[in-house]
Amino acid sequence: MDMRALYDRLKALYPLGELTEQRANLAFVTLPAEYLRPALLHLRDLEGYRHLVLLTAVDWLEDGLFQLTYLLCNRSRNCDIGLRVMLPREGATMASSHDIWPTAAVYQRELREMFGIDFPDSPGVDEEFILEGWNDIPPYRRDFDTLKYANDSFAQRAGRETRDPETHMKQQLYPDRD
Amino acid sequence: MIAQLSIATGFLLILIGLYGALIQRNILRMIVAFTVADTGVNIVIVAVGFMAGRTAPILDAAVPVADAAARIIDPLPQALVLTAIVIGLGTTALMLAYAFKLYEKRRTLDIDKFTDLRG
Amino acid sequence: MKPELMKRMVKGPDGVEFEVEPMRDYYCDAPPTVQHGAYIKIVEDFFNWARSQSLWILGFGTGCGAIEMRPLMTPRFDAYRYGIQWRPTPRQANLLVISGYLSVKTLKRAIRAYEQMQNPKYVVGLGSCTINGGMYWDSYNTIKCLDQYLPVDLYITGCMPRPEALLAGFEDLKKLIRAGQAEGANQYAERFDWYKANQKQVIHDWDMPDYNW
Amino acid sequence: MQFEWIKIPYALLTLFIVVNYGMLLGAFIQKIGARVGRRRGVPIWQNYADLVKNFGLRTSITHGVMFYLGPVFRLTGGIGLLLFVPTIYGSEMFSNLSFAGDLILALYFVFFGTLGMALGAGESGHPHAAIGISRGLSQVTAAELPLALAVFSVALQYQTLSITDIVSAQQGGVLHWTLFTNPLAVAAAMLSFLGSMMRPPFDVVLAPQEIPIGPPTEYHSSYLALMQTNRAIFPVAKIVVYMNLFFGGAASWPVFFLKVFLIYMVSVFVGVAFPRFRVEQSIRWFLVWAVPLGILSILLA
Amino acid sequence: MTSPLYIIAVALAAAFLLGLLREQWRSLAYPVTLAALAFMSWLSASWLWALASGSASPVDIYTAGTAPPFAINLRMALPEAVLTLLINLTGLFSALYLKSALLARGRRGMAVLLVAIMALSGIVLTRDIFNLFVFLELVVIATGGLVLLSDHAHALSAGFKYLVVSQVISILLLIGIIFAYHATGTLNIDGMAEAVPGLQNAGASQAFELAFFLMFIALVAELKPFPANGWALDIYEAAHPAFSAIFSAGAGTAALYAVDKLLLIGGPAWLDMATGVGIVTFVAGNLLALPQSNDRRLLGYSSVAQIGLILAVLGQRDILGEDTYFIAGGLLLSHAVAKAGLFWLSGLLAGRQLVDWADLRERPMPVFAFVTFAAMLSGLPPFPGFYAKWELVHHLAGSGRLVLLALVLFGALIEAGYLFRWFGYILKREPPGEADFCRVIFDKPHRVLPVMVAVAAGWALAFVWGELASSLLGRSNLLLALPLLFALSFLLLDWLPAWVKNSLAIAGLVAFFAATWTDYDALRMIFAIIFTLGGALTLLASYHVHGRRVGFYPAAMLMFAGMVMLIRADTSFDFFAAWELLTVGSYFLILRGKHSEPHALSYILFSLGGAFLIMAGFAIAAQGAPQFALASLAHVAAPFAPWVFLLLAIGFMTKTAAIGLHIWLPGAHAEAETDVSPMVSGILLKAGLYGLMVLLLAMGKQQLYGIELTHVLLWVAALTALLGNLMAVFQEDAKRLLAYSSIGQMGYALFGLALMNHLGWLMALVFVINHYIYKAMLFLAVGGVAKRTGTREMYRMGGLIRLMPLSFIAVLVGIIAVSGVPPLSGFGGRWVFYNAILASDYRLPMVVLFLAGPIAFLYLFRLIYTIFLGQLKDELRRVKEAPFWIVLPQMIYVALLIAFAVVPGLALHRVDTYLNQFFPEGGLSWAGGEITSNYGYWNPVAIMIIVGVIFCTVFAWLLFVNRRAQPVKQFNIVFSAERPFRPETTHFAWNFFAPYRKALGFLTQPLVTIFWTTVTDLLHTAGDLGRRLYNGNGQTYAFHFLAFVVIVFFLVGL
Repeated sequence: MDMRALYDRLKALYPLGELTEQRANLAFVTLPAEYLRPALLHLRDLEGYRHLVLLTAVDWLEDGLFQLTYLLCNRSRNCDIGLRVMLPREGATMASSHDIWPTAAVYQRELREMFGIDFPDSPGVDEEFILEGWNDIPPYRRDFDTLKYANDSFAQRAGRETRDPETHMKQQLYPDRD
Repeated sequence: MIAQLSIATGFLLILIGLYGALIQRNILRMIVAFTVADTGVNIVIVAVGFMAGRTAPILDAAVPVADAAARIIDPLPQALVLTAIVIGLGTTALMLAYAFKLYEKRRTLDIDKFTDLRG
Repeated sequence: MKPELMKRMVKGPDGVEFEVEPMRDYYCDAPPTVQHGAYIKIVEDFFNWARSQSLWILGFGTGCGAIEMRPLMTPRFDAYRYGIQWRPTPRQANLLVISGYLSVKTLKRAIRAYEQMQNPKYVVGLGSCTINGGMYWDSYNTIKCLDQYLPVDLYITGCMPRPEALLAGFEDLKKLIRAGQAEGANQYAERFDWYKANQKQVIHDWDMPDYNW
Repeated sequence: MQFEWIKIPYALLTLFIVVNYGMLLGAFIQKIGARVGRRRGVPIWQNYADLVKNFGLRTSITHGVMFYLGPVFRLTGGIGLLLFVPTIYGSEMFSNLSFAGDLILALYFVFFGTLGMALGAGESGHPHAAIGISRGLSQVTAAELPLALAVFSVALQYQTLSITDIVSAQQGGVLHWTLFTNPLAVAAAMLSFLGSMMRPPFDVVLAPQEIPIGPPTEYHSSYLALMQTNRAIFPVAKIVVYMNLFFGGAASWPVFFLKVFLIYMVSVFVGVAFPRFRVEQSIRWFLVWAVPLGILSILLA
Repeated sequence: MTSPLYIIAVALAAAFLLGLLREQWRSLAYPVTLAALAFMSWLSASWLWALASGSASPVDIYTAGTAPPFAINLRMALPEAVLTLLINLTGLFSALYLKSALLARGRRGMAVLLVAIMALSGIVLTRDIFNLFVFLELVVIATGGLVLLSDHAHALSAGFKYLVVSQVISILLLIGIIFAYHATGTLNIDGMAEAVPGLQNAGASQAFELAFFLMFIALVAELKPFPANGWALDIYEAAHPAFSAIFSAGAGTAALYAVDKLLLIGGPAWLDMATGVGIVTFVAGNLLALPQSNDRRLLGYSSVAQIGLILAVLGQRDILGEDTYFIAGGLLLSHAVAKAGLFWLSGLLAGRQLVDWADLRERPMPVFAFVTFAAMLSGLPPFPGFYAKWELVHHLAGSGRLVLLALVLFGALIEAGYLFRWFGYILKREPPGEADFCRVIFDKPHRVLPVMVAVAAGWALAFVWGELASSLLGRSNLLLALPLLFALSFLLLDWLPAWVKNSLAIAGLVAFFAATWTDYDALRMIFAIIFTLGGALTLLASYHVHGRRVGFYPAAMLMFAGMVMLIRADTSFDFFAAWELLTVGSYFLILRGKHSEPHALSYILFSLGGAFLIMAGFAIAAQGAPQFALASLAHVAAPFAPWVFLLLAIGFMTKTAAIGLHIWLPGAHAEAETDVSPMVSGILLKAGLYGLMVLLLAMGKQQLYGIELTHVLLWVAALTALLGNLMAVFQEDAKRLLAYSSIGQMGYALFGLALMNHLGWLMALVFVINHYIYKAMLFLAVGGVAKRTGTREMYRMGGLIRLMPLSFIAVLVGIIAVSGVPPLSGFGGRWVFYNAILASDYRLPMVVLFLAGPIAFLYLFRLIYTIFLGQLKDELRRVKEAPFWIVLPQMIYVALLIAFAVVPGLALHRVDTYLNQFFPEGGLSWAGGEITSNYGYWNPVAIMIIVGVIFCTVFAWLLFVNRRAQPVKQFNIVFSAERPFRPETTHFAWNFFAPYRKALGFLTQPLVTIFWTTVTDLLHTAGDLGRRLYNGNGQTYAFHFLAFVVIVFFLVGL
């Protein structure tokens, strides 16, 4: 209903992809990277989507793409819309949107540290976010093998083996019963 | 009667002189006013020394030394007025010189233009 | 290297230029030394009894187990009965409780706090995360085996151990102390280089002196 | 009063009694606090254990000479205050070294410990220590005023400054106590007593929740042990002064223990009931409530 | 003896001779002029010598050979001799000064100059009215001519305005003369004086009154009275400085003496008019001089004011009697020499603003010259003005003319104000002009010589007036006082290196004490020890300065001389002279500080204001008695006693900086040099206390309108203690903190005195001794630290205990002593205080003092924590210990403090017994080591031993238990497991007592500062309003003069 109407209105202005409606008040749509900022401004100022709920990324390793999702919420009509943008994995950069929403700067800083997506003029984007003295590739990327890193860098205690909890407990509690 | 009359004219001249000096903007007119006042003062001085029925204090044939004391008027003011006149002349000459120099410097004779030192 | 730690030239009030090297000038870099107990055994036992009877825990909740330690001080569990008390500064604390997973960042602070405590000092690890990494066994930023980095005297199992378990654990710790086997501080001093190497291997931005007095 | 060598062992005996009494009293009052919260509370000998543990700690650090001397000043202040004031009235044994000075010496010697402690904590270089001291000193200036007024009015009332004379003037029945003969002064003094006992309404200096325990942040092991012994002696010594001035002094040790305990409980009761004051609030509170009482007591004396 | 007539004859002859010389012999004309002037000066000097030594008697010269009234007679008596000498000398040296101008103008200028000097001498000598008029007119014409010597742009208009007004004056004078002649029949002044009483009928005396009024007002107009002196100020500003010197010194003197002769005729009826015009001119002249920024115009106003004052003195002839000439002469000669000197000095400088005079400080001699002239003008000892003002004030008070007395003192204070402000500019301000262009002309000897001669004349006059005062009035000649001579001798030794002078000074002080200690009673002994031996000890710190240190030792020794003479003085005159000496000496000391100029000015103003109050107090107390011993303060008549007490108490309290009069102290003590602060703060404040002690000992308790004055003093002292300490708590600057603390401690000492009982006084003495020792020590310590760290801001320091241990020990012992904590001597003061207030009958002031006690803790801890403890900053890491010579006195002070703590009896025992005679009951008994009073007991030795033993045992136990403590550095602190960022961010020092400010900050609103600033602003606006009167138009000036004549006419109420 109104999501569809909104989609049509936007479709007229920007080359939008398919609209996937997840719920009555939640829909996602993908659009090319260069149209993102105008769309955001349009939605914020004209459509009443004043609240940037979150900015997150998804690592499509197989397709070699990063997917940035900007989730906006229209508080008055209580409905959310998610704008998806697909970026190439190598050297992924996106125009910073901290001037539209100041909170975006924090998200962008996190994405910079965790995924390596660069937001050129976002304030403090290169500062350490939560990792101190991190010297490997950004850990959230799917090509980062946490297990191998854990085994290499941390001292492990020998003799750890995993047991199926159900059989192990049965054996512990009722050893005589087979 | 003569004495009172002359003293009165003397004072009148003084007042006119002072009035002129204090009102006139032009320096030369001030100097003229001052000379008027000076003459007024001189008249007063002479008038003070006047005694009715006596003659000028010139000891010559007409008035021998012996009875001079009874027949001449008081000679002293006469003497004083001479010095007063000379001094009046001296100051007026000096003021004229000043007036000339002031005009030469400022090309104006208006006293109100020379109010530079104040406060 | 952080800018405030860098060597810099400073001009004194009398105009003399001299160099200030923060790591050397601000910090004492003496290594820890092994401290022997009292020479007479009876005295050492008495001291150990007193140490066991007044366990001062450092108020530094490193992981999710810290929430379990709060109730200890409430009427229900009342750790005061056992002479256990919270102390806000490591100087006056004897017991450092590593409650649960220990991220690399927190390890760096835990080491600094541990080194500022006085000998004898004890470390208690809660839950399996301190033993072998627990459920974070494959995480990139938590340490997997605490006793590589700090000399641990006692582990208390449970994810996370309830206050009763904690009290029982502390009772065991008291037995260890009374038996004189809780010499983690001396162990740390003896194998100080080994510990320090392990720590530096994990903490990449080590901008503190080796031993934080 | 003359100095004889026998006074020294007597004084040490008093000191021994008071230290132990202080330790036990501290633990006992903590136990009472616990029982009020339906807790069993610390064992009665907990203070001893803590003391021995702190003395037993093998390592310690020093920030400098003044840091090293801080606790020494503190303990000397506590012991000195105790010994300069006669504890038991009438007994030659327990008049301690009160021959050296009268009431004013006791009043001003309280500051000796505070000053030394402040300097020691200052040398530690910790900002919390400095903030704690600045708060503590600010508060003590206002807290000491009512006491000074009360002491002045008592001195006026009994026309003497020697403590033994004041106590002797209060003998002979409860109604002779200054509490009844000069109630305003006692009221002012007790309000000031609250201020100096570092109990909740006025413990913004040492409260762990504020800035971690203020001045003694950097103290540990044997320094802390000295301060703990002082924390056992100092309140008792201060209460002895109050007892001698206002509550008729103690003719024997049991009376002494009872009276000290009851006076101590005054600050405990108030401490349990009231939230913590900020420094300027406590200063205003003293100047508004306690000082008028003192002034009135002086005018009426 | 050659006849005085030659003075006039030679001048005229030389003038005509010049006329005959040919134009190109110009170089010859100048020596002729100098020779003539020299001869005239020699002549009057020889007459002066003859008359003074009595070998000749006053002589009348009958010019026409016949006696008056038929001839003009001149008289040469002592006054005439002095005045003609003054005029001729001024003329001679001005001629010397005008060498280049005269040579440029040629012989006519020299002739006019000779005529001018001759006319001035004539005015003084002649006894004939008309002759007086002729000489006056000659002066007018000569002035008209000589004004043009200067190259000032507006000299012309100034000259013209002068001539305009002179014309009006001459008109009035002529009419007055002729009608006076008409009424009395003679022109001779003495003849007229005899004739006046003889005028029987009302008509003749009425006419004579009017004539005399005209004559008198015309001559008074020559003295440039207040509303009608615009024309004179333009002359001062525009004329050549040498001529201004003649105009101010010569013309003023001559006109004054003419008015004096006229007063002989007029008789007592006209004295009030003269006084009125004089005092109005004096006060208004000084008030208008305040906002001046042009130096010569300011000197013009000042000379107008001084001449007004002398006119007022002449107007008081009826009560001054034969002292009139002593007083008027003293003031006149001081004014003439000082003004001539200052005008000559202004000739050396190119810039005309007061700040341009800062170039003078390139050489010490011009600065010394300016100081001499300023001191002469503002009547500071040992110059004649001082003796004159003392006698004037005493006569005025004696005959109850208090309003006049107040106005004279008020005018004198304003004059001192703008003179010392000007001196402050000279020493401290940067001249605005570009530095390279040499603006001071030192190389021309003929310009520098007159200034030097004026200085020499000033000091010679000081000696002469001293002799006169001792012979005529029994005052002691100040210049013969040994301590003052010792101080002045350092002026000559200033070329020596500093350490030699320092050793000399110390030796002098110690030797003086050794020579005179026998004749002090116990009370004075304490002050003597503090002033002399204490001073020597503080001077030890001055060894740390290398080089010559010009100007330090004369000022320091002047202060010490003043203090030593203060104790030894037993008459009010000696006491007051010593008081002013130490004020002036300490002012020059404080002024040496780098930024001390405004503070030194406020110090000297407060001190001089206080000194004038003291002088007024002594004057009222003396009730006209020629000699007034301090002890006789006790027998002052009832109605005056409380007022005398009030005046003296306020005067002394300006020195001890009681609240309300304290705003000068923080700046003065903080901005002074390192070794000056202890002197000024530790020793100088005690002078005020000594004064109060003398006052209270003599006058005891006084009642004023039913209020007990000592009770008021008690409240003032209590408030001073409280507010002094409270303000000290919030200071960021270490030395200001100590300065405010001094105010607090002085409040304590004052409180002790005001208690007026035995122990109160003992407490005050304990505080005097204690405060000297620990304040001098603390100031030295902080000074040493400030020298090493380059700053006085406490939050910029920190952690210096490791680098400056000795300074730390000194400050530690100091703060223990100041706070009154038992083992040290501070506790002794508190113990005596407690016993004193128990014995006193007042109750409430103690409450304020109880609050002030613990507050001392706050700022003391702040002082030691922010400087020595806490975090060490980067730039201070290589700071060395304070210089040896600053640390040595501190260690001596530490030893003194401990000694005084252990054995207080050493100093207090004798004083205690001495006080018994004033306050018999309530004394202390000193049995063995124990001191008992009526209320309590105190055993200092026992306390020290007990505390020491306990401390050592506990310390030994800690050492044993804590043997292996690991020494750590500044960042090894438990910083919530983080690494502290930088030392600056971890040192908590700025706004240290923020919560305390929130609670009690409202008490430290700068109300007093606002009050005093509004007072000074009012004076300045009054001055500016007055200045608007002079709008620069000659005609309006003439109109002002006529209006003045009319107003005075109505006021005199003929």
